[in-house]
Amino acid sequence: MIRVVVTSAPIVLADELAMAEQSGALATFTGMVRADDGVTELMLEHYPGATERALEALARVAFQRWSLSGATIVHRVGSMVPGDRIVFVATSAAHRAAALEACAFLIDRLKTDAPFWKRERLGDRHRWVEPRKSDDASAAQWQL
Amino acid sequence: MIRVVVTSAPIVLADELAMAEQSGALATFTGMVRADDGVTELMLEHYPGATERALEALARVAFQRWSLSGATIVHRVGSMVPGDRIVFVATSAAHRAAALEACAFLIDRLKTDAPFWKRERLGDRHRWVEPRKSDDASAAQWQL
Amino acid sequence: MRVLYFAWVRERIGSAEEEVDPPPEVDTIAALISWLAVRSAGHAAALADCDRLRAARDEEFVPLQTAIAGAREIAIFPPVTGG
Amino acid sequence: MRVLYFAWVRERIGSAEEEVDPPPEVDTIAALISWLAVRSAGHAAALADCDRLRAARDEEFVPLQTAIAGAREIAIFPPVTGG
Repeated sequence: MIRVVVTSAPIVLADELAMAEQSGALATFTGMVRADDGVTELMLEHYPGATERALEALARVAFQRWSLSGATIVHRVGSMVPGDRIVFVATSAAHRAAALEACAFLIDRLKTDAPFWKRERLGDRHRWVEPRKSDDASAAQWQL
Repeated sequence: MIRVVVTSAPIVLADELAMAEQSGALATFTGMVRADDGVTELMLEHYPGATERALEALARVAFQRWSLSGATIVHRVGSMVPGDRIVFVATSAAHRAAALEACAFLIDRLKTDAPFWKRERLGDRHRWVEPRKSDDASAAQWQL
Repeated sequence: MRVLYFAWVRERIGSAEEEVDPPPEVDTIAALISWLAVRSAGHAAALADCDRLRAARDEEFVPLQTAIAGAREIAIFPPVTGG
Repeated sequence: MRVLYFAWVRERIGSAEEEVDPPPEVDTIAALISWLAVRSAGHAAALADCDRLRAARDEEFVPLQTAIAGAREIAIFPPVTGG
């Protein structure tokens, strides 16, 4: 089962886990807003329609490549504060290596393949987050 | 924070997640009993005292090596049925690579470094699970 | 043809989308970007540096060299930073 | 000295632990295993093949060549299969 959600509502881990397929091995990743450099707010902008499409394509690739029984991607958009969950990924498979690898693949690739943009607020000024070279490198290691 | 639990009680994911340190990036792994080959029951035997010691040593290694903010290992023992959760691992760090790698390290290494033994029941007979060569290989890739 | 802008491209242009009707010689997304850049000071600031821009054609990520003929919607934006 | 058995080693021996007092020439865990193996048919069945056995000395995994002098507790068991 593939589940992709882009939402402005908070991500509740207990609810997401209850919905995630669980068969043999379940790997999850949760990304949270950090208060680095005095960040007080994170605004996530996205490209409605294209975002869901990109995430679903990514989930389908992982599903086939690792013979998953379940793949979940929940990405929050809009305004968040430090500690809020930005993204949740869950992958389920018969064996642990498949679940762990597919989970790492999804989080690495959604950072480069899905149309999201982060804007940080620091007190009364804001700045757009620059992409990190290390993100490109992490995404590139997963040959398709 | 390091949390190691060996218990005969069911593992409740929502409770474990609520207790897990969450800072920036949180990776989790959950292993469940599979009904392969008609397995109807899994009995987990362990070496009380030595088990906790081995798991805590492993958690401490991961904690330092990946500068984690949190490491949780919960391992169930006793009688379980297909679908029951055997093991839960959670690792938390500022960045995703550290959390994901430490989580994979812990699940790979606890399969070879902690004194647990699995006995499967299939109808009216039982058999001790043989260690898998692939588990040794997975554990060996994490040079210490 | 609808053109969408996101993130600081949108901010500098001061608009999230516009309807445009480029002449036939504007045949790729890169050419469209050059053609749009002269519309205003905001457009110029947003679209000056193609190296910092990415694009989608009808909701699909594509290179800037991609043709625009037949497209309903072109999106122009900075490199993505989700996850 | 206390000796603990786990999994099929325990099952074959029919006991989870025993107190033993090996002679001085029984100086390593491997020697202890050979010395214990003649105690009963169950011991023989459990302890015949050292390649399939692992051990801990005072709750710490150690090679079978490890000395037993001063140990409080030696555990003998098959390769572990947790996780």
